[in-house]
Amino acid sequence: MSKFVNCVVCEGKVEVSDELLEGEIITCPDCGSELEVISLDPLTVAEAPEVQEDWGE
Amino acid sequence: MSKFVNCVVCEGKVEVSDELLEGEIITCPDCGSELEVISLDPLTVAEAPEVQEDWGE
Amino acid sequence: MTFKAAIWGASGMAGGEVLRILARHPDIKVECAVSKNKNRQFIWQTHPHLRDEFGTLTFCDHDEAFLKEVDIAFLAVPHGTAVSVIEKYLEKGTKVVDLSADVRLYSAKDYEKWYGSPHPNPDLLISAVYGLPELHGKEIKESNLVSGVGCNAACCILGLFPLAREGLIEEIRIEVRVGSSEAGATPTLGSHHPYRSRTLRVYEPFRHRHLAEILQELSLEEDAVTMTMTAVEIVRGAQMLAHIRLSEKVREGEIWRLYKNAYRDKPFLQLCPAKPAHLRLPEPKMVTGSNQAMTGFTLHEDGRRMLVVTAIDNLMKGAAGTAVQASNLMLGLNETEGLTMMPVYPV
Amino acid sequence: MTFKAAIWGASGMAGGEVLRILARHPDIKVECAVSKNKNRQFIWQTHPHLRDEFGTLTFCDHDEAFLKEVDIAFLAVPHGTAVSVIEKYLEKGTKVVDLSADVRLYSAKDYEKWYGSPHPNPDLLISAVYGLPELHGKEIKESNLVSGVGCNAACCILGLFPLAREGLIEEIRIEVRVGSSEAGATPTLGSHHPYRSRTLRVYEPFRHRHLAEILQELSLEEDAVTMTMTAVEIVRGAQMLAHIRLSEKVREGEIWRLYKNAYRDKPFLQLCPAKPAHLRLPEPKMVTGSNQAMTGFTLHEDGRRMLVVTAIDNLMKGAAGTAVQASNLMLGLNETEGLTMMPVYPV
Amino acid sequence: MTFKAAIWGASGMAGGEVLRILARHPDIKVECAVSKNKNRQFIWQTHPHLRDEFGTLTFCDHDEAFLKEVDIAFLAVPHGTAVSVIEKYLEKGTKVVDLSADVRLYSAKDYEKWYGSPHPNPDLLISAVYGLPELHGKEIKESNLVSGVGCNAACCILGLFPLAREGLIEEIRIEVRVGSSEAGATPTLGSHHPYRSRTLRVYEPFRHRHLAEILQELSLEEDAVTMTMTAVEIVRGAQMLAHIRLSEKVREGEIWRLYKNAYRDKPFLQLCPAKPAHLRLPEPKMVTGSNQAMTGFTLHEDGRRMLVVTAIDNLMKGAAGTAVQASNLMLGLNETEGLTMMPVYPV
Amino acid sequence: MTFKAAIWGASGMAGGEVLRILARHPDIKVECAVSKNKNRQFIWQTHPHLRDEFGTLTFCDHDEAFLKEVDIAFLAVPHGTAVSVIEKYLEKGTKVVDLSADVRLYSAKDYEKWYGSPHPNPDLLISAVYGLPELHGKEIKESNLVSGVGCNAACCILGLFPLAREGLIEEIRIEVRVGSSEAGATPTLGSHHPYRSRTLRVYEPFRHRHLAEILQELSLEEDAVTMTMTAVEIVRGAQMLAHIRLSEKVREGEIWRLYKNAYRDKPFLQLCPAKPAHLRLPEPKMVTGSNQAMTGFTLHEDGRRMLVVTAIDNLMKGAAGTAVQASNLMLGLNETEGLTMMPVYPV
Ligand SMILES: NC(=O)c1ccc[n+]([C@@H]2O[C@H](COP(=O)([O-])OP(=O)(O)OC[C@H]3O[C@@H](n4cnc5c(N)ncnc54)[C@H](OP(=O)(O)O)[C@@H]3O)[C@@H](O)[C@H]2O)c1
Ligand SMILES: NC(=O)c1ccc[n+]([C@@H]2O[C@H](COP(=O)([O-])OP(=O)(O)OC[C@H]3O[C@@H](n4cnc5c(N)ncnc54)[C@H](OP(=O)(O)O)[C@@H]3O)[C@@H](O)[C@H]2O)c1
Ligand SMILES: NC(=O)c1ccc[n+]([C@@H]2O[C@H](COP(=O)([O-])OP(=O)(O)OC[C@H]3O[C@@H](n4cnc5c(N)ncnc54)[C@H](OP(=O)(O)O)[C@@H]3O)[C@@H](O)[C@H]2O)c1
Ligand SMILES: NC(=O)c1ccc[n+]([C@@H]2O[C@H](COP(=O)([O-])OP(=O)(O)OC[C@H]3O[C@@H](n4cnc5c(N)ncnc54)[C@H](OP(=O)(O)O)[C@@H]3O)[C@@H](O)[C@H]2O)c1
Ligand SMILES: [Zn+2]
Ligand SMILES: [Zn+2]
Repeated sequence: MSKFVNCVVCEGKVEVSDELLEGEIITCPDCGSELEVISLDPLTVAEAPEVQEDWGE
Repeated sequence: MSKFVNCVVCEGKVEVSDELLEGEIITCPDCGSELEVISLDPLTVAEAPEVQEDWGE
Repeated sequence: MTFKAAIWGASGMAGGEVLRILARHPDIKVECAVSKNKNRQFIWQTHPHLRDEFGTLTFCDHDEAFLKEVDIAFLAVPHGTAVSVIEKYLEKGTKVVDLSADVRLYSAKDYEKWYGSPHPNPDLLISAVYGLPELHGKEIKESNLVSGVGCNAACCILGLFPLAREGLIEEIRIEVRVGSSEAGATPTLGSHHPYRSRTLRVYEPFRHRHLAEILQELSLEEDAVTMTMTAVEIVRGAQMLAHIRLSEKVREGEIWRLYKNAYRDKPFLQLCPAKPAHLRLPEPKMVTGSNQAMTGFTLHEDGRRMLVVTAIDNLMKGAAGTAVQASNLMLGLNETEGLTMMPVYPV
Repeated sequence: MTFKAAIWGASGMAGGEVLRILARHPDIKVECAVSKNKNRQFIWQTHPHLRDEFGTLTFCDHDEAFLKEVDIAFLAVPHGTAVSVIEKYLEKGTKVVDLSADVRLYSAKDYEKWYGSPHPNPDLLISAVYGLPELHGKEIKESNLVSGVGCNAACCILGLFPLAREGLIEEIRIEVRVGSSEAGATPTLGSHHPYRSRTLRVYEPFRHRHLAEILQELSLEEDAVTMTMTAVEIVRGAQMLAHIRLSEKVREGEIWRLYKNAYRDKPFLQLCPAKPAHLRLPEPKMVTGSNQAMTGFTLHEDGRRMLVVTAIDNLMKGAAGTAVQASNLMLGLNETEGLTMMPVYPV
Repeated sequence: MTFKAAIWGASGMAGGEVLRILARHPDIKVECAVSKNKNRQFIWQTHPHLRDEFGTLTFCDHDEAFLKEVDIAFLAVPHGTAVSVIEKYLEKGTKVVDLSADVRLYSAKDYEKWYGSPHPNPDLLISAVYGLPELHGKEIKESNLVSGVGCNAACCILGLFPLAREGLIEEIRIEVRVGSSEAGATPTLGSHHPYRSRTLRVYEPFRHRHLAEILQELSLEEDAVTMTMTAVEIVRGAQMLAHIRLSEKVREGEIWRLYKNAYRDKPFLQLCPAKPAHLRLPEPKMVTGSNQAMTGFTLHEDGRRMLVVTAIDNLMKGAAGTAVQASNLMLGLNETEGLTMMPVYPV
Repeated sequence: MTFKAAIWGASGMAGGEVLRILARHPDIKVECAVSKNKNRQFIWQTHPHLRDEFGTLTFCDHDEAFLKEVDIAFLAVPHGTAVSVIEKYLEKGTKVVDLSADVRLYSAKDYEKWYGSPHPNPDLLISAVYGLPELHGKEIKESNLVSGVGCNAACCILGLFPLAREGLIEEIRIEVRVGSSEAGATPTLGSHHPYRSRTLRVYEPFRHRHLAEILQELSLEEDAVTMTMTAVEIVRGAQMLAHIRLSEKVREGEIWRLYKNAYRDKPFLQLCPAKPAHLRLPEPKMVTGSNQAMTGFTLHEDGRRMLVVTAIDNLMKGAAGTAVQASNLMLGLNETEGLTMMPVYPV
């Protein structure tokens, strides 16, 4: 059985594994935002600061 | 029934219609050369001078 | 079952692209390729990438074209020249997709305003459907006469309809950047390589004819919109940047929901991610050669300003791709038939 | 039946192209896409044109990759790093197509000469087949280990084998022009846009590693050949100009016959016309995005000098396309499966 | 009299351009070219176009640089690294033109806001003059420390100051298109040719650091301005499109008068004609290699909407050209000395 | 003293470049700019980069042109149309530099062979000097009629004369790559951006008219030479790759000595270094906008095969630059007057 959490950016449903840990970073497959698990019960995520590849601009 | 003539450039077989006329220009589908019918019997063709589109070089 | 197609303007840029698509279409076969100037020449003499397609098929002229029995006719001819061809085909009961601008507008008054002369057959405007399957799929299925789309118009409409139909657009400034294939296959001073190369030529400061289609399809007021065109160093591609003032403050999540809902079940519409930032806003490069329209957006922190960016390949989603998509529906085929080619990236 | 594939180097240029092809392949499915650096990231985060393909598939690392059961593994990794991966897959009984240069040469001596160090596992060289289906189709069908091709090598071999196997090449000077995608996905000074843009950088005056493959496949003597490389302003594409001194005087018609016979039943080999003159000699532009190799030639009036020009898309016929073509044969599929996409022209 | 100059960052993009200009400057001579990484290498090993200039001059490192007596130092170094160099030169009584962003803003608070950390020496901000001679010629003449300009900022300021100083700008949406040389000489993923080529990458949707300079120099409120950046397929060049809502209705003639007056006696500012239409709005192509800034405009028929377009060569007017122009004034020379080279058109 | 010049073909590509140069020439002033089609239009209406040059000067037609007293006339007109203009000017005692091909060859027989019709005034061929100052400086000084140079010819001759005059060239295969400005200012299908863009069009497999000049100036036998042309994605530039079989084995040092001696005191000829390898062989990018010709070479380890590469800007050293250089000599000025502009790199 899979759990879901709502992405805080695009409000889409993100499937998460059962073994999720606090502090883990997951990526929203819809909008690509990185979400940090800040609590497990209730399952809550917050946007993680973006670590960008160097695209040089 | 269709007739054939050999292209004088690429030596490929070119299908020609029955109503072919002397002086008619046909194009070889293999190599694109323009062939002028210089005699009908025997069916003989020669390379026609190329009239080029203006590609500007 | 295989349907037979005639392509008018087959020696041109958009007509050549219809040929390119149909060369691999499982259910539509090219029966005749029409060109007055290239009459009797092999198709590959004009289109070198079609060297091994269509065997010894040659272009035919107008009269010969009308003698061929076909199920559908694609007209990729200059605007103003399609109407008489449409009339003849409709009479014969042949379905028509007209890529020109001749039947894109519903209102004869609008046509006259934007194209500078009265429409020769306003009845056609009433019976024709605007050929954007994403908006008019149902009507297209039941129509015998479907217009193509302006490439810039298609790009803008696909990127903006989710917002427009919610009434969220208060004011909008549209930038469109276009490649050189948009102007067709005939050389001009503006397309001469030394001048066209690496250009950033701004050629319409406030409006462009395609605006007529945009206003019509998005139900916007002309005064709320400006549209600026720039010719850029690409061959294929159109990109819209729409700077929008929203009519009310919205949350980013709401916009996402709007777009996801609007694009769901639209096989050719793609939504860009919010992250990584360099992929958030699409460019034509990402869709070259495909029938996809890719849209990304970003909301200003004030919740009222918004930037929407959409990218298409003007010859595909902006012309031939959408035309074949419409023809699929008209012929009872699956919308995506023959149109699932991947973008060529990077190119 | 659907086969499962692993792609190594899936974050790279050639690996990305394998993904692009397999996204539409009817019989091969991507089971795992391997990348150490992009491990756990979605594929579209690296390849924006694959946004709606492969669902939520993420890159996996090396260890995880070996746990997946696959029918075939594509290795698009730097040369020198493939051998150990090949060994593991062969042990498991998995077929391998290795796009790197690790098993392209049959002779360990040649490998050492051209790559500067002894080959770590010369037995592989013996068992591997050079992966150009146009020359080795039969062996490829029966092999578990097939090499990819050097993109420049493939371009040259396909353009020259009809002459070479008749022993007609006495001396040959090869010019190859290449696009920037040939050097892979990692930025360098040479690929930095301000310097790479509009370049005509001649970077190998007399030879290039790919010459090893050319000599091997065409049975030519090194001394009879020079090969000069130029980086040009394209992203995709390789073009060979071969200036040949023929070993005997020939008529143009004989050359035509040679090429027609050699290319017959080779679905991806195309021969250019002799006329019109501007289409006689091909350019990469004409095959972009496709798996085609297009060849044209012209014979000097002295009957001894000849120019052969061949154009390919380096990522397709020069890398991923040929690799998938080989894999089709290895898996018992039709050679052309998944590879019939049209060129995107003009672009 | 000949003045001696030191160029820091001489191995970089902007520093290389200072070298290129000074190679022909009648009154300023390059005394030292500073680079840590290229220390002891000949200048032409980095800059191939300078092969026959500067004889056997080699790059020198930082310590050696400070030992040379020079009249003026050009700092073309990354922002954040200039301050300590400035301090040393000012101490020695050497005049400085700092092309980096370190002393462009007058307010330390603004600096912190836009650059993310407190300024290490706010006093410098007070003493420095913003180095745009068209606006601050008099102060520059009397200053020992002059900043360079942000290239996008220079483009915008020069195109807009005639309107801004009349208070005519109510709201403004700025589009800037930039070439690849703007990001300097170091390769990144974004500058990697396969990705950078033919790009239309929108990378800052609403603001860009250079906006700080624009607001400062044009006395505009941040909320009235947005600025969107797009990387385009050129190496040199920046182009501004400014979509303006004027604070009052004006006649076209008034705008012409404003611009003519403002540009009079500004040797590098050019005004485009109103006709022919395709030359009304400038593109970088028209000024490549020169120190010119070219501006065109068009007024909407409502008299309130206006489009202003300005084009510069980012390495010249946007960096090295303007820096040398400022140095001319600081050294008591004619403003145009060494800067009258013609644009290279078409290129 | 200031000399007055007439420029014929001033609306064209080469004529525009003469204007660009003379706009900054210290001693030659444009007295009249001739164009039938642009008669009475301002010069900047055709040449946007000349917006602030030449004040209100307008193009004049042929008759008006002959009424102006000038010291020198530059003819940048299509080949075949120059002779009658030359005749009139010579009659009036006006010096002429004819950029067209009308008086480049010394032999009327050669002219007929390469240009397909008898020369209308063979006496001119005898009196005219081939206008390459590096080879014929002395004769040019004393002549009233000097030809311009074929741009490809100039590129080849400058790169090869040091070898040729030593009799070292046994056989040679020349590749020339050219930009789009070479074909002039008139649009054609081949210059149409969608087709010309990113092209690698090989359009002359074995010879090109400019070969006539090369054979003449280098005293080579036609049979020992082939020349292949490729149109590439640049606007300005010509690059020669000459694959040479030397008539005897030589040491690299000897070649260096030959080139250094030959290029000494030739202000526009530059020799590339042997190292670093990526700068050894020049590209047009390195000389864009300048009057420089840059040559590099590399010798095969067999001591008999050699590659020479030369790059120029076709509009400068290949046309207008060399023409002005010749005119400087004809007028008793310093050869480099008005021609010392730096290349614009990178661009
Ligand atoms: N290019 C695009 O991106 C694009 C996008 C969307 C829509 N469109 C629309 O598609 C149409 C064609 O555009 P294009 O860019 O392909 O132009 P194009 O390359 O100039 O081609 C026009 C074609 O029409 C034919 N033609 C010209 N006059 C004709 C006439 N009186 N009757 C019948 N055929 C005639 C020409 O061939 P012959 O002279 O040999 O007959 C030519 O093949 C236009 O209406 C355009 O608005 C183009
Ligand atoms: N580009 C072409 O036109 C072309 C044509 C023919 C053949 N090829 C061959 O294809 C191969 C890949 O070329 P490319 O151009 O795609 O290069 P690329 O873009 O640099 O990609 C190389 C890939 O290999 C992975 N990789 C690096 N080191 C590795 C290692 N030790 N073990 C496993 N994977 C490793 C990299 O990803 P991670 O670091 O994330 O794992 C990356 O995805 C080369 O052997 C090349 O010769 C390329
Ligand atoms: N490119 C433009 O269009 C442009 C326009 C306007 C202003 N600018 C400004 O000009 C400056 C240089 O830009 P660019 O584009 O030329 O960048 P660049 O090509 O990266 O060059 C930077 C130069 O700075 C040197 N450098 C790096 N770190 C240094 C340090 N800590 N101390 C001293 N020197 C250091 C580097 O050489 P070594 O590492 O060998 O010393 C290199 O030569 C930047 O501040 C930029 O904002 C650039
Ligand atoms: N482009 C190059 O790289 C290059 C290099 C070396 C030499 N050249 C030579 O320079 C000459 C001009 O070449 P281009 O590339 O500048 O060509 P272009 O751009 O086509 O210009 C030709 C000019 O000649 C004028 N013209 C045409 N017919 C004429 C006639 N019968 N009498 C007088 N003027 C006439 C035209 O203007 P109007 O019709 O308005 O009078 C036009 O200004 C050619 O002979 C060419 O071989 C060119
Ligand atoms: Zn999300
Ligand atoms: Zn034939």
